[in-house]
Amino acid sequence: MVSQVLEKPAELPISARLAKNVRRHILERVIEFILMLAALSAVATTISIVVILLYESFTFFEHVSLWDFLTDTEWTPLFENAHYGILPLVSGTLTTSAIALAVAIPLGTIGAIYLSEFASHRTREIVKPILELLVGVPTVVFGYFALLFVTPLLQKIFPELPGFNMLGPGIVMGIMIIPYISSMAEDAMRAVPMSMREGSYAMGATRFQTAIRVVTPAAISGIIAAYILGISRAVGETMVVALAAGQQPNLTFNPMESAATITAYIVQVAMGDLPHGSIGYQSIFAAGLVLMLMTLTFNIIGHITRKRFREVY
Amino acid sequence: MTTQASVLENLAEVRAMIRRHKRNDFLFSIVGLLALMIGLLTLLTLFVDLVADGYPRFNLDFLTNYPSRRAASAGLLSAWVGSLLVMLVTFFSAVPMGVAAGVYLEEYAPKNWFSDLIEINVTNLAGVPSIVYGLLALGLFVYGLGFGESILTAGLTLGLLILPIVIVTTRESIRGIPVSIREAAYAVGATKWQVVFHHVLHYSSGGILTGIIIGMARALGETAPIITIGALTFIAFLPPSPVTEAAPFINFDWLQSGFTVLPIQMFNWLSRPDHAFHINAAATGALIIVVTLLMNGTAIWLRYRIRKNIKW
Amino acid sequence: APAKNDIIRIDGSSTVYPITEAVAEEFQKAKKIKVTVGISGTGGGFKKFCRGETDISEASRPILTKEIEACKAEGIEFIELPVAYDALTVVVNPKNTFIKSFTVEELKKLWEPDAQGKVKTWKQVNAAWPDTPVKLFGAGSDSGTFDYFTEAIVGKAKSSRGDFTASEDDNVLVQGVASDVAATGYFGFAYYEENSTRVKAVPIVAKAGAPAVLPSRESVMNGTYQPLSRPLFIYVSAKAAKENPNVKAFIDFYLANSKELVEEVKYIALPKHEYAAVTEHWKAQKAGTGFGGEPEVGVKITDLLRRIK
Amino acid sequence: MVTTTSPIKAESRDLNFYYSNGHKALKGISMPLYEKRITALIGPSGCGKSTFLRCFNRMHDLYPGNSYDGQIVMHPDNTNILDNGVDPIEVRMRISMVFQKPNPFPKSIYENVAYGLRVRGERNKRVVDDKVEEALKGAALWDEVKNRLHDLAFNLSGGQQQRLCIARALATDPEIMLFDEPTSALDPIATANIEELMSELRNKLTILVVTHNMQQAARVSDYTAYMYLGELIEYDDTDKIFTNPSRKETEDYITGKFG
Amino acid sequence: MVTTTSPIKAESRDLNFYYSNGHKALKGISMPLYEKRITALIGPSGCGKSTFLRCFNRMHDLYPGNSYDGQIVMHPDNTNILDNGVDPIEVRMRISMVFQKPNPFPKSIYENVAYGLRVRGERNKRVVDDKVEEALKGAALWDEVKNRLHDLAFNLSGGQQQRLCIARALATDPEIMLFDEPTSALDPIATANIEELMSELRNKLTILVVTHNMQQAARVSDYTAYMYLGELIEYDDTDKIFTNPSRKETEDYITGKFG
Ligand SMILES: Nc1ncnc2c1ncn2[C@@H]1O[C@H](COP(=O)(O)OP(=O)(O)OP(=O)(O)O)[C@@H](O)[C@H]1O
Ligand SMILES: Nc1ncnc2c1ncn2[C@@H]1O[C@H](COP(=O)(O)OP(=O)(O)OP(=O)(O)O)[C@@H](O)[C@H]1O
Ligand SMILES: [Mg+2]
Ligand SMILES: [Mg+2]
Ligand SMILES: O=P([O-])([O-])[O-]
Repeated sequence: MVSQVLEKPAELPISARLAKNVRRHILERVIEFILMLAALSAVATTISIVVILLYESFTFFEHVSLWDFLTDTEWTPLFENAHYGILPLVSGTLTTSAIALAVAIPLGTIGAIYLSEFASHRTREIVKPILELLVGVPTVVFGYFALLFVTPLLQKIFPELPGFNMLGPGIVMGIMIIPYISSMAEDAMRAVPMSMREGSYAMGATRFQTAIRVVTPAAISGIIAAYILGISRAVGETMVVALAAGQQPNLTFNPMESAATITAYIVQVAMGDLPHGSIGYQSIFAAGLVLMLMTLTFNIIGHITRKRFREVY
Repeated sequence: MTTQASVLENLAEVRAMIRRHKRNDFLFSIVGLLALMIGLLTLLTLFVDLVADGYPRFNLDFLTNYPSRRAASAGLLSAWVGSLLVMLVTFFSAVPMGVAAGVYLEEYAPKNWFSDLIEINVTNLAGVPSIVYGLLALGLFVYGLGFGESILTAGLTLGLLILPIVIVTTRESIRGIPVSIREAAYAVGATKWQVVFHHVLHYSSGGILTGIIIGMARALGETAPIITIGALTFIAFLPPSPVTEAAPFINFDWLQSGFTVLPIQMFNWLSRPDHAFHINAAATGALIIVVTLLMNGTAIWLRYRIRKNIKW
Repeated sequence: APAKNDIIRIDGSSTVYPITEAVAEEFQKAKKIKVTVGISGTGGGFKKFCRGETDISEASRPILTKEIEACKAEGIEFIELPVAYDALTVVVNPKNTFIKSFTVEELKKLWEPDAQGKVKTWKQVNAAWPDTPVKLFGAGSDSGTFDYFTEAIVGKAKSSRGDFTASEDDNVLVQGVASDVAATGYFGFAYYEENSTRVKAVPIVAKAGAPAVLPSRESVMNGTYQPLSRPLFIYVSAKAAKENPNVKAFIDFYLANSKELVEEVKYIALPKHEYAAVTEHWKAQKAGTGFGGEPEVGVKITDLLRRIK
Repeated sequence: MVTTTSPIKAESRDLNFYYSNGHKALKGISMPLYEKRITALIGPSGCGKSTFLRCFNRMHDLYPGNSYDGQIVMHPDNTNILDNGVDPIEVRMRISMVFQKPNPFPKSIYENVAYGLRVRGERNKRVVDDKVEEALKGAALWDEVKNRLHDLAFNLSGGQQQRLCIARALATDPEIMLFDEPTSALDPIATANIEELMSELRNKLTILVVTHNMQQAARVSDYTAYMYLGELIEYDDTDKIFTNPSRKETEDYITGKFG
Repeated sequence: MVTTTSPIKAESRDLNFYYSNGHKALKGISMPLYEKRITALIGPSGCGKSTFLRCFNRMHDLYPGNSYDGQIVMHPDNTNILDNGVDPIEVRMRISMVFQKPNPFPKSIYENVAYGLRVRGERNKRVVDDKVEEALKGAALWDEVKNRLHDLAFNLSGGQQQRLCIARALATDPEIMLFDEPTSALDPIATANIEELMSELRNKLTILVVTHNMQQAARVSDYTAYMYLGELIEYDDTDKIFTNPSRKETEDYITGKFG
């Protein structure tokens, strides 16, 4: 039986035992507020980074015109004949990153396909954690490895290769990045629904055909996101290039030459004691700002691509 | 209908084709395994290389001696103690903050632009190069707040550096707890905080722990931000002890102390003219690798166990 | 809290670092007084010193006017103490066959600011040399080595081209020259001695008609290795020297043991009489510099000390 | 028309409910729960049974954006428990709930049952021990677990787990208990146990149970409500509903013509 | 007893199947598929219909640990396609499959249909073009898509996607086609389209179809098999099964008394 209540029922008084417990309520709010402050610490960190980079760069750009900064082909801010062109540092950064990616993208992708489509459950369980260990090795160790092991090895192949060059550290950085790319790309591939694979196998396709023609295209945006985040890592990597690529700003894209990256410049300068407020001190913040902008761009593109991919499945 | 026999008609041809295609499968399995092996072989080579160079220093003296001008008697005492103290600060700055932030984002944050903002922030922070944290430390802690080149500065810097790692793993492990458990707790009258504290944090503690260990391992190996802060190179004594014999038993002077850490000591030894120091550097490198691999290995093992034991 | 005095704080030159480190190590063993030593380069060290952050600053060149003023502004007086000699060594890759010696003139052509972006081959330096590229490795701009080298070669401190690999880390320079046929660079003698198989020292012709001289203990001591012989210093805060017995004890220890320790770390010790003069100078606690803020090349230490009033 | 001698324990009055996406899942539902009686809610999937049940302990408050409109009045307080001034936590302490899938905490059996007391700040071990025993007895689980109270709850069978959840809900002496398809994840024997248990509980408290299984509703409940598309179509004595429903829609559903 | 004039195209002989966890999902099934006839498989959820169907193209081989025991013999060549010496790829080239949920590849409509040919290494564009058109026509999709062959397949409606999957399966001239509940994810109109299509395909090839929908089985199939708990309970002319089944279990299922 449905009773027909046409009017809104009148408000009722609240009995004491069911009334809101104010003390508990306030306590809960306080806790929530404290937790929120903690979450805001992440925002505060970002803001501090941005403010400090912008602030110091701002004074830097009072001395140096933005035009010179972006177009001059020499970077010698600490010397008599000072030039403030960021291009040589950018070229070094891009070249080492490009080498790293030339190593990491093919190997990482192949590895990801292997792990996702070919490896048995057992193999995957063993190989993946070991690959993750590679991510844990301190980069300073990789730096010496590039300088004292890989470069001499490369010099056996290219005798005219100088001791500091972009090739060796680029390759080492690439190997460092393989696990990032392979594990993220593998996640993307495993997110491809099994029905897609079954559809392909049911047509008489082999594993390889299924992997290349169906799974990879289906996971492509996730794989690209993995690449982009890999680029961001390569661009921001410091110790490997600072130790092994040489520290001379050099506008070149030739991997056989030595060059300084943005990160290497910052470390190199920071090893001395720069007076707070000098142009040299500000220059590392200006360089840092460029670095931050580059990685931020890649990170954002990467996250957008990944998010888009997640939405598909 | 002729088509129906299309496979049977030229069965030999079809079989040859299948065999050809299957060869690709086989070749790719090998190529794929090799691609993965390259990473592992690198790790192995690197480690063997360091051990081969550094083995003469593998003894207890190496850990109990201070640095010295004589390579053979130089040791890591001040470096590993420095690393330990820096990590202590890192732990206490990053862990409570990161876990609390993760809990807030997962359990409390309303779904609006504000939490989106924090969310985007955290993901981006995770991708900020470590050297930029060094710049932050230089501008904020060293000069802005006047902490100088101290253990406190280094610890806080690395704390900020691993904060996103802690936040992200906290969120991931919290997300693994089913709604039904939360609802069960609410249904008997638990408050939000009780649900979080008695259940959410409790059941995700293993996962959070793996994140903390991975973060701390990362902090241990970080070099670039410490260089920008400016760690000391020769320090042949230990910072004031955090625990004292007399009341109040705790002492915070060590926070302001100068310091050196393992990667910096390695860095310093490698820049010596005398090759004997390079042996020390290799031994230090091997030590750092062993410790970080142990930490990461523990974390991976822990995560594996948690995944295996999950019942819901 | 530990009083600031408890710890003796030292920073500065990477060239002097090995000596101070050796002294500090022995001193701590003998006296149980804490010492920290950093490496920021001579210039970086003076900046900290003049901010009052350190008690002792190591230097591979004399203090400059600018730094004297910075110290004065903070009310910091210093005592200048030479502790050893060094020979700035110009090196090339061992596979380089055509370079037998460098004249100061040639080095200037190679390193002066005007050369930046222009002088790129050996032929541009000396027409007799081949038309192959030249790669330069030198000290970082915060280092005393850089200041001294530019003063001695170009004629004006800090006046250098900027397009070379500049590092505070001398090992980077050794590594760079050792692994590149086209390379040349300069750094302290001790680094050369430790790496004499990987890099080749080049004899220097001080002025036209003079003989080419290789850096060595003898050529430094007898004054023929010019203009790249240099004294190495420590600068002690006068206030700390007076008020802090630990600092005083440390310097006493330093001077008493430096001959032995300097030689142990492969640097060139001062002759006996010069040590005597330095010790004398320390006892007198005379503040000030013998250089008047101008880096000078080729001064005798005894003369130097006499100049300080 | 329901025939009863029992007082009303709670009643919904013209209750509407909107999910955060704007979906109106309940449309003007008015319905009483009689004290120490079992009321069953039946209806096809998606008709709003769970939604209605979860209004009673304000479970919907946990997800932002959901909104109630109307009243659920609890007696003898005569308070609208949907009122903003009412503490949902206090409500949940008096109206407990058992879920579709057994959801014990990954803690010991003992701690699972004791949890409601802990939340109330009860520290006295004796009191807790007693309550736990009582609740486990009430849930007919005591004999099976008394020797392993400190075992992990996950080690129990599905039916035992569900009885544990009932014990957990009982331990705090609730006045009303809500069951959302409590046996749908269980095998027939466990189901029979739970049904028997519910009949026993009937002496102590008021029960609202959602079920998919019409036989179950017929077996255990005193009154039955049939819902369809968010509306309450018919509410009556269970016997009446299953033998002689007033509405055609109810009959169609009962006889399996539809749903 | 089945009444037919058609030769046997394939038959399972005493087929047992074990999943990797040891579960025996098929128990001694012997059943023929007649050439150019439609055979329907019905039975309650979990009875092993999909498992049986997927034996025919050795789909189970994709997951390690599954094992077959018994034979599926294909005619006219009299090959046991479960034999270890027979390559599953070869089997799948002869026997194609359409899945429950449409699963087009993330490619263009054209490339979806051409996929089987590409896998076979067919490079000749003319041949591929012709085959694609023929298959799309065969799947009654040609008119709807001929002007947008290079659109992404995901942009089609569910029913169109399912017909695309049928076209994809058709393009390689299979001898047998397997359908696993091909319409359960579709609306009634799309379902009717697919059913009509199946009737047309009946002229070209042999069809085995799993369905939950008894009306569908009655409408489209020539023979029907009723399975229960991994066993084949009854196999007969569809008319016979639906009007006068020999077995009590079948009757109970058909009349909805059970399941
Ligand atoms: N969180 C939600 N947000 C929006 N709509 C919801 C939500 N939960 C349920 N609904 C919708 O509200 C309606 C009622 O759902 P409810 O879960 O109450 O049904 P039910 O009768 O319990 O069904 P079942 O027997 O399947 O459990 C359904 O149309 C459902 O889709
Ligand atoms: N991968 C698997 N591993 C183990 N057991 C399985 C697996 N897949 C299915 N089963 C079991 O095998 C039995 C038959 O499953 P199958 O999917 O063939 O049933 P079905 O008749 O197709 O049911 P439905 O109508 O629900 O699709 C079921 O008991 C099922 O639980
Ligand atoms: Mg429900
Ligand atoms: Mg099925
Ligand atoms: O480190 P320097 O000795 O060159 O200043």
